[in-house]
Parts: sequence; structure tokens; C-alpha cells
Amino acid sequence: MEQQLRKMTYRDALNEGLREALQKDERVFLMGEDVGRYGGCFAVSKGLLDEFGPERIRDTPLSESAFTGAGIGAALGGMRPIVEIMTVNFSLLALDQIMNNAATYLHMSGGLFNVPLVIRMATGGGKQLAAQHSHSLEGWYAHIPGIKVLCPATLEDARGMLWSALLDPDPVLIFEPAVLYPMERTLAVDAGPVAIDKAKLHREGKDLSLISYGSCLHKCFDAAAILAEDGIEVDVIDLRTLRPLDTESFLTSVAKTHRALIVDEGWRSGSLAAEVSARIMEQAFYQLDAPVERICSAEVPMPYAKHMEEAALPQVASIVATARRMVHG
Amino acid sequence: MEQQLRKMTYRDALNEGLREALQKDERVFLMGEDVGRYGGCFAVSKGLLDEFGPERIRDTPLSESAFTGAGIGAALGGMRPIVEIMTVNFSLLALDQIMNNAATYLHMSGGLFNVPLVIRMATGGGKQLAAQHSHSLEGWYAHIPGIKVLCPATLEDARGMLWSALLDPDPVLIFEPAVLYPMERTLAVDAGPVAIDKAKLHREGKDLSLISYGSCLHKCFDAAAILAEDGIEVDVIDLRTLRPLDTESFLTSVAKTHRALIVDEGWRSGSLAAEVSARIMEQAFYQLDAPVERICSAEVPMPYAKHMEEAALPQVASIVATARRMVHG
Amino acid sequence: MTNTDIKARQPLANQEQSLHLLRQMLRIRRFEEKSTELYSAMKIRGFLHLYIGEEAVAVGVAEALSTDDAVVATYREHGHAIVRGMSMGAIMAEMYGKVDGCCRGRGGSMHLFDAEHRLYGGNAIVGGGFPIAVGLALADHLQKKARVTCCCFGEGAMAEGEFHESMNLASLWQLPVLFVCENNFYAMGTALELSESVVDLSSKAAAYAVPTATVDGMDVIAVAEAAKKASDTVRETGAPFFLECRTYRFRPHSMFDPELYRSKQEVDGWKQRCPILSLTNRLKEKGWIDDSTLEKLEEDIATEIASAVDFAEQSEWESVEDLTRFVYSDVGVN
Amino acid sequence: MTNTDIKARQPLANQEQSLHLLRQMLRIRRFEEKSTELYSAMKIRGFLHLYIGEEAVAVGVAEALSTDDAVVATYREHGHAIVRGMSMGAIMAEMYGKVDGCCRGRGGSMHLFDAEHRLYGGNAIVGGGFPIAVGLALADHLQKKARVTCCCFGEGAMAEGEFHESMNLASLWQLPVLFVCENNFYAMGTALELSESVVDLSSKAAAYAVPTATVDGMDVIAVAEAAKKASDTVRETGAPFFLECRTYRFRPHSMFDPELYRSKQEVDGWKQRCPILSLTNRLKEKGWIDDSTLEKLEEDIATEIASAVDFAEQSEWESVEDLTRFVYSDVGVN
Ligand SMILES: Cc1ncc(C[n+]2csc(CCOP(=O)(O)OP(=O)(O)O)c2C)c(N)n1
Ligand SMILES: Cc1ncc(C[n+]2csc(CCOP(=O)(O)OP(=O)(O)O)c2C)c(N)n1
Ligand SMILES: [Mg+2]
Ligand SMILES: [Mg+2]
Repeated sequence: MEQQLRKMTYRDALNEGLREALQKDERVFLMGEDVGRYGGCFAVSKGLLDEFGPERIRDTPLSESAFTGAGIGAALGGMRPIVEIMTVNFSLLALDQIMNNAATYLHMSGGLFNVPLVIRMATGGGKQLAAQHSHSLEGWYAHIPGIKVLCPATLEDARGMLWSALLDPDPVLIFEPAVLYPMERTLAVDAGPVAIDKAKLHREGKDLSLISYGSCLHKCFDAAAILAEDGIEVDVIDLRTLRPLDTESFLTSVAKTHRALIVDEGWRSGSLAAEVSARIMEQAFYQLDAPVERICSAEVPMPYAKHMEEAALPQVASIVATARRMVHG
Repeated sequence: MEQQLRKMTYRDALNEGLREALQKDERVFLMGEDVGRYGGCFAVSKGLLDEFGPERIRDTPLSESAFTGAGIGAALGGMRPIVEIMTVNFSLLALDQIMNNAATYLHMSGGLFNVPLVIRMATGGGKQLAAQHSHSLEGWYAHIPGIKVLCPATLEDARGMLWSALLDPDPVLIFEPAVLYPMERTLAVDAGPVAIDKAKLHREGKDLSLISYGSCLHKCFDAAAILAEDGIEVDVIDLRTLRPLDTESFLTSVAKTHRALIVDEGWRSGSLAAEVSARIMEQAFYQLDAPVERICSAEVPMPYAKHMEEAALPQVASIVATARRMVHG
Repeated sequence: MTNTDIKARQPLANQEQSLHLLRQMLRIRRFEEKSTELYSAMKIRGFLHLYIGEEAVAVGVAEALSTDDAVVATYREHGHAIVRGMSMGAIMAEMYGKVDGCCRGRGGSMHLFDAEHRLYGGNAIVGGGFPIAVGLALADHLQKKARVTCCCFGEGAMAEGEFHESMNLASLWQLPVLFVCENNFYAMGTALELSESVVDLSSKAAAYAVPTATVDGMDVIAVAEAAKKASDTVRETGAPFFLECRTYRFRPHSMFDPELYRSKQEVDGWKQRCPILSLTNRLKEKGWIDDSTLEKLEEDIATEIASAVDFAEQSEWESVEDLTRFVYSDVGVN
Repeated sequence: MTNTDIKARQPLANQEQSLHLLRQMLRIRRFEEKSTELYSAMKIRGFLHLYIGEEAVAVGVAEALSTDDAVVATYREHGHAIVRGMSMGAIMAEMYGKVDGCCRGRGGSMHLFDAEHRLYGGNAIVGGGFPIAVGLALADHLQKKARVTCCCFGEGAMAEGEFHESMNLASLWQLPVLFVCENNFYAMGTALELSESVVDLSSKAAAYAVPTATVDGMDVIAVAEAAKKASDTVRETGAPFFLECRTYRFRPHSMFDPELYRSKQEVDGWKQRCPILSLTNRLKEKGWIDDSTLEKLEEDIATEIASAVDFAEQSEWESVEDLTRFVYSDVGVN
């Protein structure tokens, strides 16, 4: 039987995921700035206020720390809150609550209190929003024990990760690359929850492992297609879950390709890409035919001008060029 | 002529550095919680209130974000503020100011406004202060472009880094490992400012590069002494400045030893150690005789109990054991 | 630091209740005195913040709470943990870092938790508990549970942005939070006057349209009375209330505090108003207690504490293999 | 959203000043109208927040400031940048992302900076400017410079913790900050009533012992008057002042706002009170302006804008090689 597909945007898929969660579980509610009457700053929660009312689609004042912490409290109190922070840049105002409370409660209490909280936020550049609205900090968040960090890059994950995150007993952060919201693709009619503990191999090849996630994944797809024309066949791995990392996924790939290139929108120094590289170093050193390389964002606060922003972000051309050099020397 | 030495603690050295800065430059002032009347939460600023008065040794309310941001503003306004945040854990409340303002001002303004601000804070575990007072986030901070990140491990640096940081036109964060405050050593009578752009090779050997910083540096010294008894000679490198990293320093060492072990109190995933490993991968892969390894903190919120905390932190025994295995196979 | 606006001494309710309040305060006092000894003996480590002098607050407020209510406290929470009904053994073992501690030795003095008694910490980030309390109350509101969440904090915490955000949220959304300010006039070494542009803390809270009351925090009967009224209001309205208890800590902030910021006279002045001493005197005046009853009370408490210490001494250390347990609920993931 | 407590219309001072105020408001209005066109033409990108409807605030406040004072503004700061004295060309080129922009194309619409005119941004983090303003004033205080730092923000920002912390610091330390609340009754789609438990914003500020005033932000003469008094107070006392200007944005929050949260009637009601329209009418009543003067004024402004656009069009792109410049002052370090 053929799978039925629908055309929709990444934004629609998120919206469906939210709607389904709110329908399935009375304890679920969405809370954040402008999630209700405005329809969501990126229109992700559009229509939900009408369907679920202002108690469950809860507009908050501009108080990132308090409403994120209130999400922790509500989770402790038996609810299943979804906190929306408009963008990761503003989440810095809530970091104390995220790191010092959400991530530590279970451990500090010796297992007494878990925090079943989901925090969603937009992330990343590419929209000319400059240095206070464009950074990719999801890899940085992945440093923190006690939280899980997801980054859906596909419609399937946009639709399905939320429910899986809500089933998780611990705090889960979901980072949505803002440039992907309008991306149109197809999704199976019966798409549902997805695993959140495994990376996904999207494309197979023998010559090189392209390891990525988020919006860069799509750049890797494009690069892979171009490379294929040259006869270079690459594995394309979507890490999906940035913490805990599915190390097995890329080690398996590297065991086959002996070469790895990581593409990550985070700033290079201290990027998630560094962690992936270090793990390959530790666990697959003797299988490598060449050093692992990274393509990351330039280490600058994001500039506004389009050409400068493009220069700061990883691009298909540099992925292709680097991959070629790595394979052909 | 022989160098005259004095015995003092790491804390004393910091205190002297502060006093000298306040004496040398009228624009310098110290601001933070309990820096004055209380004498500093770790007694670092003891005595300064009497000498310089409450305008320059400025006790603040519990308002980390506002007084850190006020430091940025005061720096923009022509002063040379030193902001003290009691511990790095509380700095999360000020992260918005640090990342979205201090680190971006110069760039966003196209070079118009630099921020000559110094922020000092205690960091790290080892004092049984549990999960909200013990983390080592300096390596994590080193991810942020636009700031510089220092971590003095020696009396010389505790004494000298502050003035160099004050001369820097851009925001500099100085992380003081809290376990080092009572450490007693000797310091030259005429000790003064130190370079803040270079790592330091403290001990030389041919068999392995031990790369570290902060309180772990001292564990590396101990390990190196033990290893020497076995006939294993190691380089011990103190990174000192975590951003920008002095890559040259460890590449030079690895070119000689062909083996590197990084010891870092940060949580392992996404640690500064990962960055160092990734750089060695990229720039010295063909010189390696064995994979670079890392010894970091266990990925747990710091437990209170002593034996558990010790188990969570890097220890001399594991450094020695790992180094032995790496050298002898 | 004038207390002029504090209401007159409350009448003692009845003998039984008064004795109960005295007993609770004494339990805290003696427990903490023992703790300092054990700190000096290096059995307890890390930070240890004593509640000595402030016992009337926790004890008085506890009277107004039911077992179903929730409490969010600070790093100075031994008193709250004890009056909440936790066993001294579990608390002491925690401070020893033993596996039978309430948090299996992971939290220590600053992080006492108890699921049964709904004590949600023990939070060592000043102001960190405000949003948590708002969230617990939000959960009750959404689940239509008529419970109170009691949020305790020092006056120093009121300068933090989270106080502001949380007061506004609680009032805007009309959530059942009882905010209890333990105003001991100092935040470490920073006097209230150096921390707040407005030192009348009730007026600060009133700026969020939250009803307020101020009470003499050295008078346990007064605190119990005020807390009862306050919590009744919260229960009736489902909305927040702000109760300021003016009190004083007799001891240093923690075990590392040279106390340069206040005079011995000031401390001694407040010690005259010791909540335990004054209640004892009033009970004696009334003839509701005599020396032998008092002695018996002290003996019982000494026994309770001794057995708590014993329990802590006997308890095992958590196995180091369990280091990464409780990072996630599904053990093993990292 | 009642404005009952707002004082009656202020008398027009004199012809020259009134015409100047009108001209300034018109410059902002026309500049922004042009900007929306250029946004549609994709010359300007990113977020573009318009000040249209609120011009009286920036213009009136600017009257009270000297060139030596400092201004800290938000992402809705074209008006402030223009009245501060920046050239429209530098602003327009910035929004084009060109190298001749005031920030060499790195900031865009939300981050206009100017060293000469002491405009410290252009901050796109709501509330992020509060502590900066406090710090600038602290620097002046410490250097004994009698200057004012003017901190502009929307009413939505008052829910942020940084508002609370900064108001307290400014008052506690008696620092010369003029806080100007541009109360346009909405924070994106969130009405004031849904954001603040107390909607009387002056009373919120008063809780920090900061003197306050509220003014009709649609009446530029009234704003100028009130701002003058407020800044005089700041200059005299060296201490903060809080000025609420009640105004309205006629346009969507940014270019991506379906405006589901307010009615067309409400918007139209406020448009009746357009500050430019009403000042023009009053000037006409007085006989201080006629159609030809007005036409001339419009022409001059059109010319100024045209040459700004021209300047932006002609300007070069920053070289991509300079991508990492201005991350640190000592170029090259990374
Ligand atoms: C965010 C934060 N900043 C600073 C500290 C260090 N600190 C611990 S307690 C304290 C004083 C708090 O005073 P107050 O709120 O009045 O409570 P009290 O200790 O008097 O009970 C400080 C500054 C902290 N734990 N958290
Ligand atoms: C900390 C933070 N949270 C959220 C946002 C997104 N945001 C930008 S403007 C805005 C509304 C602010 O309203 P207000 O302060 O009233 O200013 P106005 O836009 O009305 O001038 C929001 C929510 C932001 N930029 N920063
Ligand atoms: Mg206090
Ligand atoms: Mg507004």
C-alpha cells in the first residue's frame, strides 16, 4: 500500500504537532509571548487560541525567566507545559532557570522530582536579523547535563518530536531553525511521534560522512547532490538529538567512509562539531584516512547585511569544495 | 641578581592586583555583591573598601543582570569597571547582558563603541557546594565571540592578569577557580602585568602533552611528577587564555610529543577540551601517534557528598593512569 | 530597622498550641546548634546557613499550611524542612552526604527536598524559587486544586528581576501563592538600606496589586496568626498574598562570615527578642509551662537529634557507580 | 486604555519652536513611509519596526536633551536617531546594509548607533537597554559630569526583570537617568492589561521612589514640556525620573504582523489623534502656518529623504574580507 503524502510547510507540521498534543493530553498547555492573540511570533501557534482557549494557549508578559521557571513549577505540579521562547537569543534571560533548576532538580533531589517540561524556541540566522536575533546556540545548550536537546530539520521531526518530548520525564529543549518555517515538503498523512534518541542516515555513500543537523542539513543535501554528479558519494547524517548524542550513528558511518566533515551553524570554537570531532578522534582514530574537518559559522556576532551574513554562515559551495578536497586530496 | 620572592595565597595575589589597579587608574572601580562591607564573598576584596571608599568599592543589591549591564554602560561612559559576580553559576542571570550586549556592541555598532569591561567570577567545584555553586563554565563561555576569557591558575596570573585585562579595549572575563583561593605559593616581589594572549609551557617532556588550565593544572603538575618517577616525561601546558586560544602552543608541543591528553574541569560533551582535540585533529593529525584523549568532569550536576564530588571531577590518579596507557599502550 | 509599624504582641491562643509552637522552634534551634558542632567536626561540609533567631517564621507559617500545600524555600531551609514534617534523620543524613539522606547525599544542606511533604527545595540561587512557586500554583489553578504554594525568600531576593516578574505573573494570573519574605535585614553583608531604594517591602509588593501584611517575625504567635489570615485569603481568592516577617539571624550568614557589616550591639539587641526566649517567658507568665516540662521537652528533642545523628552516622555512602544516576530519569542515558 | 488622567493640551510655545517640532515629526514620518516602500522593494530587510504615530514622543523628548546627553533606545528607534541629529543618509545606508551606514551595515534598522550624538543603540533585546543606561549614568556620576542619560523603552519592557533591577539601582544610587516609557499599549500582540497586573505605569515606577509624570504622547508640545520638566529634575537632583508617554503605533508591530489582536476601530480612533495632524491644525488655527509653507516643508523633507536614498544606493558593500572586523578592537584576533 502506498504511503499517502500531504504537502505542507515545516511551520504547519509544528502547528499540527502542537494541536495533536493539546488534544491528546489535558495536562498539556502552551505558554509564551504572543503565542495566543498574536498567533505566535512566527505564526507557529496560529489558530490554537480559538481551539483551546486562553488558559491552555497562554500569552505571557515579557518575562522569560519567570514564565520558563513557571513551566518548571507547573511540570513539578503535574502539568505538561510547553514553554515557547521566541528565539534562543532571548532564552539567555531564562538560562538560570534552565540550567540551575530544570537541569538539576532531578539530581539535586536524589531522584525525587523530575521535570517533564518542553521548551521550544526558534534558532539560527539567515533572515538578516543581526546580532541579537540570529545566533545558533543549540549546540552550546547541548553541553548541559540534565536536559535533552532536539533540533528537528525535517517535517517528520517537526511534526513528531514534540509528542515524544512530552512523553519524556525530563526537560527537553526543541530548537526550530527559523529559516525552515516556510520550507515546503511532503509528509505522510499518518505521521506521528518519532524516536528522539537516534540520529538519522538520510543518504548513503561510501566516500565521506557528512554530519549535520538543523538548517545546515539541507545545505548538506544540496552539496551531496552536487558531489554525486562528480561521482563522490556521501553519507548524510542528521544528528537530530544533540544531547544525548547518538555517537554510534557517526562512528558506523566513519567506519565505512573513513572521512568525516561536520557542518554546524554554531560558532566554530566550542561548537557541537568540535564534540563530534573529538569523539571520532577518541573512538575511530585508526579508521580515519584523513583528519575530520568542520564547517561552522564564522566567529562573529551575526552581521545584518545579506552578503556578510551569507559569508558568516556555512554554505553549500564551501561544503562541496571541502568535501572534494577531502576525498580527492 | 636573585629574584626576591614572597609567600602568599592566590587570594592575596588577586587582592594585590585589584589594589594596584585601583591605585593606578582613577577610572577603575569594583562593583558586585558584598565586595565592600562584607569583604568579598571569598574575601578577595578584603580591605579595599577602607582604602578606596564606597563609590569605588561598590556593594550592589542582588541584581546580577543590572549591575553587569551597568558595568557595560559605565565602560561605554568612560570608566574601567571591574564587575564581580560571586560565582559563575549566578552569572547565568547576567548572560543576556554578557552575550547580547557586551560581546556584540563593538560589532553591531560597526566599530563605534568598544566595551572596556572586566568581569571576574569564581568558578568550579571541589568545595562540596553542590549543583548550583560548583560548575565550571569558563570553557563554555569561551564559545562566545566578542569576549575574551581568562583563567589564572598561578599566583603570577592571579596578580597580573587583571591589569592586562583592564588595558584591553574589549570585555574580558576572568574566571577564578574557587578551590585555589587559599593556595599558598611564592611570587616575585616585583610581579606585574602578564601577557594574556599566550599559553604557558610550565614543564617540559618528550612523551606526552598534558594540556590544561585552572585548578586542573595543579593536578597535572602532580601527575607529571608521578609520571616522571616512571620515566615518563610530559609537557604541561597551561592554556591560561581560553578565548582566543593559543593554538600554536599545543600544536608545537604535539609536534614534539605526538600524544596529547587534555584535562578540563568542564563537563565532557562540548567542553573546551573538545575544541582543543578538534584543533589538533585538524592541524596535527599526521603527527599523532595515538588519539588525543580528554579527562573531564562527569556529566552530572555536581553532587554534594565528598566522595561523589571527587568521582565527578578529574583526579590525579586518572590523569596518571591515562597518560601511562597512552604512552606505553 | 525600626519596627514601629509592627502590630502589638498577639495573645497566646491556648496552652497546647503554644507548647507545640515552642517545641517546633526548639527542635529547629537545637538541630542547628548540633549541626554547627558537626560542621566543626567536619561531618557536615559545604555551605551551612543557619536559621537561628528566625525560627518563629517557619514555625508560624507552617501552622497555616496543610500537608497538601507546597513549600518552596531557600538555602536557609532547615527550619522549613523540619516543620514541614521531614524526619531529622533524613535531613541529617543528607548533610552528612549519606545515601539515606533525603536526596541521597546529592543536595546537602542547601537542597533539602521531600516529595511526601511537598517541599520543592532548598534552592541556592537567590530568587530562583520565585518562578517555580508561580508554576506550582499555576498547575493547581489549571487543575482546579484548591491548594496554596508557599514561597519563602529573604528580603535580599527582592532586588532580583525574578521577584518582579514572578509577582507580576502571580497577580496578573491570580495564582494561589503565599509569598513569605523572611526579612532579616541583611543579604549576606548588605543591609536592606543598601539593597532597596524603598525599604518598606510591603509597599513594593503592593505595586503588583498583591495584598500584603507585615508582622513581627520574632513573635511566633503573631506570625501564626498573620500567616493564617494570609493563607485563608489565598485560599478564598485563589490569588497571591505577600507576608513580610521582620526577623533577624543571630548567626553569621554562613560558616565563613567575619560579620564585619554589623555591630555586636545590634546583634545583641535582637537576641533580646529571641522568639524562643520570649515565648517561654510568656508561657511561664501564664503558668502554662514550668521548668520540668521544659526540661522534658529539651530531653525529648535531644533524643530526637541524637537518633538523627546516629542515623546519619550509620547510613552508608552512595555507591560511586551511581554517580550518573538521576541526571535523567531513564538511568544510563548521558 | 483610557487617557483621562492625561493633562489638558499644552499651549503652543512660539511659532518657530512649533514649526521645528512639526518638521521633526514629519521628517520621521516621511522617512519611515519611504522605508516601508524600500522594504517592499527588498532594499531593506530583516525586521523593520515603525514609529509612525509615536513621533511626538521622540521629538518632544529630544527637545529636553543636549548634545552631551546620552540616549539608549530600542529596535523602534528611527525617530530617536533622526531627532538626535544623525544624517538620514547614514541611517538609510545602514538599513540597506551598506558600508556607509552608521554601523557599516552590521546593525540594520534595529541597531542604529552614533558616537558623536551619543546614541548607544538600538537594542533588540527588550529590556536590554535598562542596565546600559544605568551604567552610563553611573559613569557620569563617578566622573561628576552633569549629563542626562535618556532611556527609552516600551511599556511591554516593564515586565522584564531588568526593568525592576535597573529602576532600583538608579534610585538607590541616585543616578541621572531619564526613563521614558513609550506606552503604545501593546507589546507585539499583547495588550497592556495582559502584561501588567497594574496598568498604571507611573505607580509601578513610584514603587522605587522615583518621581514620575504621565503625559499625552500624541501631543508633542505636552511631551516637550513634560520632558523639559523631567530632565530639569534629573539635572538638578542627579537622580532618576520616570516619564510615561501614552501613544499608539498606527502600523503593525513589524512587517510580519497580521494585527489579529486589535480592531480597526481602535486603530482608527487613535489615528484621529495623529500628532502631526493635530499640531498642523493647531498651527493653522493660530495662523502660524499656511498651505504653501507646509508644501515647502514637505518638499524639503522629500529632498532630504531622496538624497538619503541616493546616498544609500550609491554606497558600497562592505568587503567580505572584513567579516571578522569589529569582533575585537584589535583586528584579527579571534
Ligand atoms: C543569584 C545569586 N546571587 C548571589 C548568591 C550568593 N548569596 C547567597 S545568600 C545571599 C544573600 C541573600 O540574602 P537574603 O535574600 O536576604 O536571604 P538571607 O540569606 O538573609 O536569608 C547571597 C548574596 C546566590 N546564592 N545567588
Ligand atoms: C527579551 C526579548 N523578548 C522578546 C522579544 C521579541 N519582541 C520584540 S519587540 C516585542 C514587544 C515589545 O513591546 P514594547 O516593550 O511595548 O515595545 P513596542 O514594540 O510596543 O515599542 C517583543 C515581544 C525581544 N526582542 N526581546
Ligand atoms: Mg536577608
Ligand atoms: Mg508597546
